[in-house]
Amino acid sequence: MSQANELYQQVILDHNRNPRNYREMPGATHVCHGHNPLCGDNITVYAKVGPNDVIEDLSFQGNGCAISKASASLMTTQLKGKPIAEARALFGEFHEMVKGNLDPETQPNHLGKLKLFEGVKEYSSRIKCATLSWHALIGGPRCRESPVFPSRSGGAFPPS
Amino acid sequence: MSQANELYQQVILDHNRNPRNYREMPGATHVCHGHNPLCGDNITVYAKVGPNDVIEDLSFQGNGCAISKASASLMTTQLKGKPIAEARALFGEFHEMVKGNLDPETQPNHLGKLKLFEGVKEYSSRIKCATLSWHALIGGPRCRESPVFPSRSGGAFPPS
Amino acid sequence: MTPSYLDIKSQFPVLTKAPAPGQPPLVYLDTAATAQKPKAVLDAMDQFYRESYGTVRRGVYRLSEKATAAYEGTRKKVAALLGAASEKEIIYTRGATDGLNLVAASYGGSQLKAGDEIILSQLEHHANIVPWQLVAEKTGAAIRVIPCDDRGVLDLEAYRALLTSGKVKIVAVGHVSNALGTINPIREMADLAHAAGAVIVVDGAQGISHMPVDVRALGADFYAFSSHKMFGPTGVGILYGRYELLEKMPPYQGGGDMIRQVTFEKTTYQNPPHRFEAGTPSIAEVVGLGAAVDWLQSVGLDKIQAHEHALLQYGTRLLSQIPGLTLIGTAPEKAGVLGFVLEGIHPHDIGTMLDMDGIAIRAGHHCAQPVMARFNVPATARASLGPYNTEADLDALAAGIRKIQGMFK
Amino acid sequence: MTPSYLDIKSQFPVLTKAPAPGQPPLVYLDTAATAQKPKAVLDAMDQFYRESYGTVRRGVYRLSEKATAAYEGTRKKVAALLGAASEKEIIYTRGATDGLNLVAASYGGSQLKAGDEIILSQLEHHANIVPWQLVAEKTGAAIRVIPCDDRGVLDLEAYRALLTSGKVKIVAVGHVSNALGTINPIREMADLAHAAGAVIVVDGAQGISHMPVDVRALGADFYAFSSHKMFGPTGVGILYGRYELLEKMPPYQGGGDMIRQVTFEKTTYQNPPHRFEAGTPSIAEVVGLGAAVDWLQSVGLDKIQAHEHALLQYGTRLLSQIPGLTLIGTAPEKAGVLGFVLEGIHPHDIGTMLDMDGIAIRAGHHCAQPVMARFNVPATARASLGPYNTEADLDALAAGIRKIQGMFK
Ligand SMILES: Cc1ncc(COP(=O)(O)O)c(C=O)c1O
Ligand SMILES: Cc1ncc(COP(=O)(O)O)c(C=O)c1O
Repeated sequence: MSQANELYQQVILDHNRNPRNYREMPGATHVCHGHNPLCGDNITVYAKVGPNDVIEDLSFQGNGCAISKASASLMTTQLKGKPIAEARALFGEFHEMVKGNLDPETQPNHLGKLKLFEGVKEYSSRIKCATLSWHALIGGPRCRESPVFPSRSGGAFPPS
Repeated sequence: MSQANELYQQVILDHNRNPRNYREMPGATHVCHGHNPLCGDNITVYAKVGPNDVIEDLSFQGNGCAISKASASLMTTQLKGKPIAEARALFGEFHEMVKGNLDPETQPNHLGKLKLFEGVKEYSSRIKCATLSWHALIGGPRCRESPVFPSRSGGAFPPS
Repeated sequence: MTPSYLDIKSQFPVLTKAPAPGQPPLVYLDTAATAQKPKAVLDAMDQFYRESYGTVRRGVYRLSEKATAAYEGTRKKVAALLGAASEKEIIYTRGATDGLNLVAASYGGSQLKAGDEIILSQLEHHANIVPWQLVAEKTGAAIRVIPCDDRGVLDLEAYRALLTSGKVKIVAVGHVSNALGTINPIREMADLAHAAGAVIVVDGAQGISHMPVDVRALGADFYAFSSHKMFGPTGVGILYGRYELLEKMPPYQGGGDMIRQVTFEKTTYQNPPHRFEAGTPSIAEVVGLGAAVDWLQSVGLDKIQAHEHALLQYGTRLLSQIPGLTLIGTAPEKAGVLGFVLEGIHPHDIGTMLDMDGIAIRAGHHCAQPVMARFNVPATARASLGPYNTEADLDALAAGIRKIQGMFK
Repeated sequence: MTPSYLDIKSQFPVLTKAPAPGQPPLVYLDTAATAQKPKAVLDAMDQFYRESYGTVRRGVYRLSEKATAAYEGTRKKVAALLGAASEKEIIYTRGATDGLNLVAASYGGSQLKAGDEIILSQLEHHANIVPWQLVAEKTGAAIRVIPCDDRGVLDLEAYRALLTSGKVKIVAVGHVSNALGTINPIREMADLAHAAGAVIVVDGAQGISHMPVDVRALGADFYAFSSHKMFGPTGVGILYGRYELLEKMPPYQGGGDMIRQVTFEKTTYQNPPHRFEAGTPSIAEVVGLGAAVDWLQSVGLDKIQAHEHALLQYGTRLLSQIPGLTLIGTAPEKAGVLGFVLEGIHPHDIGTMLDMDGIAIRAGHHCAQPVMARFNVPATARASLGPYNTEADLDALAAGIRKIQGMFK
């Protein structure tokens, strides 16, 4: 069974079926909409950030494929309670993994359950699905106007 | 030796060196300029047509490659004294031969010395050289504005 | 197989090569995106490059003459395939998109003025929308759209009504919808367009290799398509245009081979088709396209049409029996396209999961976002047929879909 | 062969195949028109078509993923070859002509206004003249021309003078003249253009595969070339553009893959490079181009340059010894182009007669009619060099010329 075959595992299918933290958040300090016109994925991410830059609450709502929904769901469970800086770092690792540049088995990382998405690297067109909610939160081309936490990457070329 | 190798024979080289009827014609009834911008060939054909549509005199002047010059020279020697209708028919045969559609060895024709140009069919880009003076005389795309004897082919598409 | 089916898969190297160890064999159901190539086409191109490659229309040596003969030969073959009046009506382009941009910019750009109207249909591919938007913006022309019904059939009454404005100069419509499979009634639409004083531009990208096409019988003023969807190579396509219209069109791109004479003060241009072919063309690709036309003619477009029609009926039956599956695109006149959605499963997941079983379909908006909007879906899954497909391919598709449904339950 | 020469002819099938019975072997001296292809390039394309052909950027299946990876991989290779800052500065086109038309229409069309000036040079190929004439006509901009001297060297004083008008927005100039071989001082010309507030567009068609090219070291804002002249397939080319400039340019063609979102009311576009790549691209050709870049890198552009330079010197010596032969194009900085005329013999006759001895050169105006006008010749004969040529090829050329002179005597 190839890695790709492992992509649609029970955990991912379960998060798709029963997404965690799937709700609006009335008192959110940040709200961002992520949209992938290529496949019509639409996701809104809500965050409540505390005084010392800690993500006190994180939720999402929207439509999308199983990959984008499960990824959003797992993102909320993994980042809640973490400082923004740590969220940013984790996204960096996640992004490198799905692009095929970080092998979670052999290279040090803090990905934990997020390793489930490694199979995405076989399908470059699905990377956008897996990172849609993350880009909405952290910033990037999928949510260039108003990410929750603007990307610091900057530079001459938009990150992709 | 291939047919192409036979193209530059002494007769052609001789007509290039010493073109026949190479002169202006003060009393010409028809004058037409033929120009091939692709190679810069420039030829002016002069004709004096008598009362019963007979070509009483025919001459040319201009610059061009050996093929276009020899062809013009041979054209003048072959057509002088002939009725226009016959000139037209001969051009038809000549044109088909250089396009490779008429085999002068096996198909009936009146080409005579003009057979020397058969090798042109191997070089489609040279067809225009071989037919430049003829088009000036008889009409065709190389001299669409003012051929001596306008082409009757007409139709939806310019002849080529 | 029953007599209505062809048996030609073996001619296609990609479809018959042994899969990598541990991988399932390939079931290719994405011909509407791009067609696989028969060996005859690949051999023709490879041999051309290895034995007689040279530039065309410029050389005075025989290598170039040979290349030119092969290159111009394709023009005649394509003219014959389309029933064009002359090979001078055949313009080599980069593909359907390039051809449609050429017509929009050159014909549209020179003929349209502010207040004029362009009619498109709801079913169009972006390639037959965006070029018209660009020229509409430049000229001040307006775009009007023919709606379609729930099956994906164009509303001809609405079309007639749009034509009564008296301002319509161009109707641009697809022969076959790539997202739904609908075959549009081009002849009837052309007659109506002509009666209203408009020309009709047909996007033939999905028409040409799936049925016999006669541009004059269709009444098409322009007909654009890509080689890569008709079993030829990428990098080349054809724009057919009625000579009378081509003759009055200004050049599209400038460069070598499309000029008569260049000075810095004034440049004059060739007649069509060369006026529209600037620069060194896609020489080897045109040679490959010629081989593809030969191949199509040898198989027979009527046979291909019958084969794909039989498969379409078979596949429609199979898919209709799957609970939770909705076919998108159910026009009575339909080519080999099976668009569908599954309840509760996103089309992209269907595409990726079918791929794990070796089944290549396409999922997405198929460059036809207005169609997605019309059917109120973000995307569809689409299996599309070619002459090399078999009933077994569709059986695999149906089995794959059921397996996915099981996993998602 | 001496150490400055390469020995790679054996890698080129066309150049090594046995001639037909009774025919002389091929001596190919027309690389400036189009280059022959090494086996590595042909194999890469053929294998791609036979094993992993699929559409790119659209599929959700692995065949398409593989194709996309190969396709996008070439972009990185080309960026590295050119020293571009990012592969996002690399746009796939149909060729140099297409790329120059793209810049002229999109950058020129959006940035030029009436009264602005475009500077070209007397040495330009029609592909770097006509697109500017078309956009000048549309925008009301004027074209100014840098003259050259009797050797074919551009007059930089005249260039400086032209720049003082304060109205120059664009300088468009060839890297290497295809008719004369002159290598233009791009770095210096770019600095002058930039100081005057203009951008510089470089026609790199004859530059790219004959010498190392670093677009940033050259100061080129745009650099356009064709795959077929750099040992890759026909049907594809590259336009390099500085990202900052690309970003502000409007789309050139409309269609699939260049859009972000399409509705009939409003369409939004992708970022560069995709904004400029409408429709299914030249997929297999891009794969072939990638193989050509690999091949060039493996041979080494410095070695190719040295090889061709040594051959140029050898050939110049040989031809200079032929009475009645005049070299056209004698710039001190010169690439492997030997343009000449023979007293009393038309270039077209030279071309055809040399072909009878198997020697392929080009005769004509080389799509550079203004150069012909400058040197007051209707046409020239041109032998042009590639890395596969040898001293023996030039010996054959010289012998062929002497033979013709004998026949014409
Ligand atoms: C200097 C120069 N510019 C532009 C071109 C045009 O290249 P292409 O015909 O491949 O578009 C050529 C080749 O013909 C050339 O030599
Ligand atoms: C209906 C239709 N029109 C136009 C196109 C564009 O063709 P290409 O991308 O080959 O230019 C396509 C294919 O994508 C299509 O299906």
